[in-house]
Amino acid sequence: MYQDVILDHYKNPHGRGLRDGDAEVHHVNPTCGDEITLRVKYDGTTISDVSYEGQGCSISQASASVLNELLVGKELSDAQKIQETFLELMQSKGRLEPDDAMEEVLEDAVAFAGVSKYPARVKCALLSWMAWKDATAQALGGADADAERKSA
Amino acid sequence: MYQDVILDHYKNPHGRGLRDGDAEVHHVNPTCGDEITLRVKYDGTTISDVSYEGQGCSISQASASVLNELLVGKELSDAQKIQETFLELMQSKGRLEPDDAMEEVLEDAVAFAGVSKYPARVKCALLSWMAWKDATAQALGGADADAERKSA
Amino acid sequence: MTQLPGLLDTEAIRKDFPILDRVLHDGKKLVYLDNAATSQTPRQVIDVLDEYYEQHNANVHRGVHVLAEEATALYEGARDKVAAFVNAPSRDEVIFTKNASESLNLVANMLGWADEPYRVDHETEIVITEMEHHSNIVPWQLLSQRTGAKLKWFGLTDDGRLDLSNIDEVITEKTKIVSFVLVSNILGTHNPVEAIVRRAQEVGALVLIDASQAAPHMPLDVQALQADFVAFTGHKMCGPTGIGVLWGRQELLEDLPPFLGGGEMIETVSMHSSTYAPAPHKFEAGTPPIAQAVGLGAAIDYLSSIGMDKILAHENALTEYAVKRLTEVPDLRIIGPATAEDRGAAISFTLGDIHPHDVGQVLDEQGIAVRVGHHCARPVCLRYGIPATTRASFYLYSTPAEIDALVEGLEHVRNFFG
Amino acid sequence: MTQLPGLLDTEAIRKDFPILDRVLHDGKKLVYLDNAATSQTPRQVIDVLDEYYEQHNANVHRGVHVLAEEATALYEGARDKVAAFVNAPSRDEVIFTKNASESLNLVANMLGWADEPYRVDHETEIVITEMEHHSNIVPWQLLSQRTGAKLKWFGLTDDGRLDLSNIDEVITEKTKIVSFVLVSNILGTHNPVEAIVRRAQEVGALVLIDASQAAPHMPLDVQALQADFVAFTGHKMCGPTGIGVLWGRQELLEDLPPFLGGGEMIETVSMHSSTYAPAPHKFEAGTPPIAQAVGLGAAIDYLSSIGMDKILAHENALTEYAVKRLTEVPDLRIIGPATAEDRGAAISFTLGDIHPHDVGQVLDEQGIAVRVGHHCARPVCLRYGIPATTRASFYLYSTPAEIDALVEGLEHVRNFFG
Ligand SMILES: Cc1ncc(COP(=O)(O)O)c(C=O)c1O
Ligand SMILES: Cc1ncc(COP(=O)(O)O)c(C=O)c1O
Repeated sequence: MYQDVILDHYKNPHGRGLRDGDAEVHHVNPTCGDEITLRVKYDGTTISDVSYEGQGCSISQASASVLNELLVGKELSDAQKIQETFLELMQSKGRLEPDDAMEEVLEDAVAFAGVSKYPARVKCALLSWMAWKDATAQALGGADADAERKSA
Repeated sequence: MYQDVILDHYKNPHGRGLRDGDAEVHHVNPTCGDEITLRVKYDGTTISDVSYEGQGCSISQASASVLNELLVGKELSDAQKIQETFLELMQSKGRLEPDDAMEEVLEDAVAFAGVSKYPARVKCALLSWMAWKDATAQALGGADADAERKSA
Repeated sequence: MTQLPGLLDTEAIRKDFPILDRVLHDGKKLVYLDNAATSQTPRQVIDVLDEYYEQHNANVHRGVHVLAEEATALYEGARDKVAAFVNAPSRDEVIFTKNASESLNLVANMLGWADEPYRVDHETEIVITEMEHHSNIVPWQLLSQRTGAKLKWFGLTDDGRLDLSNIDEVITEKTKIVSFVLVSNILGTHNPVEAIVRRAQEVGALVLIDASQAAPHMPLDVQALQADFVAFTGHKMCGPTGIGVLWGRQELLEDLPPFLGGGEMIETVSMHSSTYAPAPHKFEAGTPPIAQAVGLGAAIDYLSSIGMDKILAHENALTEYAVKRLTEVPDLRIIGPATAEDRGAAISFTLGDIHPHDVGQVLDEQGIAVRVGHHCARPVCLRYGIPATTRASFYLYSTPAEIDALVEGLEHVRNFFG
Repeated sequence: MTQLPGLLDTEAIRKDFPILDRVLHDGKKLVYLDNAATSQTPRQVIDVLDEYYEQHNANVHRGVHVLAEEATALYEGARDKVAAFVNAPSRDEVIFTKNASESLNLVANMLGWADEPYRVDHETEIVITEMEHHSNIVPWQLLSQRTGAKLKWFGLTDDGRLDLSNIDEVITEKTKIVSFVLVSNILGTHNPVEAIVRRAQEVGALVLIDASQAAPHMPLDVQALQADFVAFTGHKMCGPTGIGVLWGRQELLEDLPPFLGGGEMIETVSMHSSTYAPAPHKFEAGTPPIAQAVGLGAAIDYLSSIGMDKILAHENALTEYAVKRLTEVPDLRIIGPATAEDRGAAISFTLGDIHPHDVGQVLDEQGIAVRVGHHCARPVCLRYGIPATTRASFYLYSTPAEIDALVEGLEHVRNFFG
């Protein structure tokens, strides 16, 4: 599961550190204690920054780095598509062989395909992505599908 | 386990019915619902009567009948010896082959030897004997070994 | 051999159950008619248990090693099987307990510690029935004593059915919970769910159904039942001992407080306070009965491969035959519905004045295993003025020949004590 | 091969454990070092489980047929074995539960519903320690929330031991119960029982000892401990999952109220009220984990045939060797006592900045099973300012060669993430 891409992101994380944002969330993975604090900044519906800080294993750290690399600069709708594709891959229990179309969407993130075989680690890989989804819902209010969560 | 002696006592119980007594107890076997109400009457330390009424299986009914036959007219100390011997036999898990000495003490009650192999039925056989012990303790007060129970 | 329509191929099925080959008392073949107490275990379940301990044993959740992942997949896979078996809308609604009794106590305790609108307290009422198993009586007596809530119940008719004539007085606006048995373990009665659920919903009371004697014997659909909670137990449905199930509606499981505290059921713990994992884990403190859940999953696979509808048809046919044959025995009085209609495959009876203990013992000498006593439903015995009953109960491997053996055995009992 | 004084004949012992032959990840032999989470199951226990289901399966108590009598004798025989194993004064002091967590919750609930002088209420205090397993924290937090009792605890010293310096302020006249772990599952610390028991007795507080990590590994004598309750769990001592034990002093079990209500735990039931059976049955509602108790009895036979003192000596030798070897690994920091003195065979550590999840995963790829995380003792991680640890834990079948494999594996981890 430890693809070079993952190790690279782990050792040299992209965009790490907390910067100015429209919303901040703190997510915890209770089964292993991984934590992330994540902020999103939007320019209209364009993601102008995703900044984060946290502690955790290589998978959760690398995943946050890949997220930053992939999403910053994207339109919300494109980012959502990436997030959903990543979620699909991670929930595939190792049964999904990423095709070209998926690789095009996920870029470096396809390296996590192998992680999906390890149920205990899937949550690590998803931690920052769930935090991003949540923060986006907060930043953009009712605009996001996850509006319920915000109102809770 | 159903020796003829037991069936005889079951069909023709000795001394059944409640008569005048010095103390009365009511005992229940919670695992099967057998019940007995038993009274003892003493003339000094001689047992002048053991009367009883109850519902239950052949084993518990026959055992009460045998008890009546064996104990009425006996001195307390002899009765206690019989009771203890019967208890020993019933707790033997079928491993005790009654010898002549035991037969002399227990008379008809040796017929219950086979019951001791059936843990679920041992309590049935002992129900009236435990009731008698309890009633005796109440009737004679501190005189009996089971004094603690009385004071409880 | 008696042939009845709807019977399963018991010759094949019986080969799956090693214990049915047992020979007792110098040559008497076991006739096992104590299935309402516990069912026997097929080779398929025993094998899965062996394989678990020989190949995959590990503590579940949180492990990153192969065994832990395998054990977790097996344990959670069993949850999927149970969810499918009872048609649960979500696998997260399936809580593993140690037996049905724990499941029932779990609900009683949830409600005792709940916030409004679920909280049971001195201003509220609890409703059960007179035909409940002790495990669905005592938890409510305890809750009633400890909260001051009033405990009410439906009585029984002379023919062993629930007396619902006063349903509007029994279930009122004060009722917080109605808990009742789907199929009685002593009377065999199959109770009318709809009427009770409708009235409970009218007054906003929750409904808990004790399906301990139903889940093993018929298709069970928690959505069709429209209950809020359903409890059952593994050892009566070809599973191992030590495993029970509580199904509960998701939003209730989210709202209600935990019962046992400990590992597995937490989200995060500090010395000062803790937060809890989402259901079902919130209600599964400590290392769960892992192998037993996996074994229950195997039992469900086994039962499903035969088909719950076919098992029901088999038992219906046997019950009809048994009622007919038993009615022919002189002095025999069935305690419970006297026909095979709306009843399960457990038949209680008395035999003249012969005490059930004696009936059971003499049957045992012939290799026939029945249960005698109050069957953990003493109020039913009180209701019908009897000290105890003898109960014969059937399952998918039972045969008409075994019913014939029972009837013959009873003749022998009558002669013996006659 | 490394030879240490006091080692068991592991070559022979390992043959009893089928799972130890497993080969993982294309050719890596299983090195199972996750024994503090759960132990493996010897053939002798699996065989007894099989035999139970194939020959004797029935519901216990009250049955008059052969199978019911056999099952009852086996189940109650297991109680005798447990009583002898912990030197209980009476077999009636041994309560079967589903796991240690239930045992601990059982005591908390008994005390919450007890009459004076045992009752825990808002004027009283509960004492635990900062190194408890969540299963000995959360039940007391719940009890404290629900009764208003104050929850207090002993802190930890830097070297992973209980800080008892303020014992007279922690345990006071208000203390009703002191509950603490005999051997910590995360730190490995073996705690000083006597000092705590003496102070508890001084103020009239009850003492509950969590022996989950002690019972499997050393001779246990509840009389010598002088505790009031002792809890442990079957799956960590070569037994099946789904079975736990609570030992309690007889007069306490007589005085304290029941917890779960239902079948088996009653004396007599009417709709209006019930009375309870004497202990231990009072605390065993419903069909118990019969096969699992019988399996635990077989595990006790197995352990006793080897000898608990010999198992302790074996583990002491291994622990000493492991501490020495691990200390040689660069950047490795033991969390807990840094020597083999007064400690059990569970060793937690961190490895530089490498997250334990990654340590565990890379070890797994080499076939080495360790546990990573907070080990259900998150307050310990908070105390030492670490997110989690990696934990290696040994048992009677563990070998010095497996410790060597672990050390080598850790070198590989360092290189991989270096
Ligand atoms: C010290 C300690 N206490 C309690 C427990 C809980 O045991 P169980 O999970 O079997 O309930 C464990 C094991 O997980 C433990 O290590
Ligand atoms: C109707 C009913 N409810 C509850 C129970 C309790 O099940 P368990 O003993 O497995 O907890 C039983 C079985 O004994 C039962 O027949």
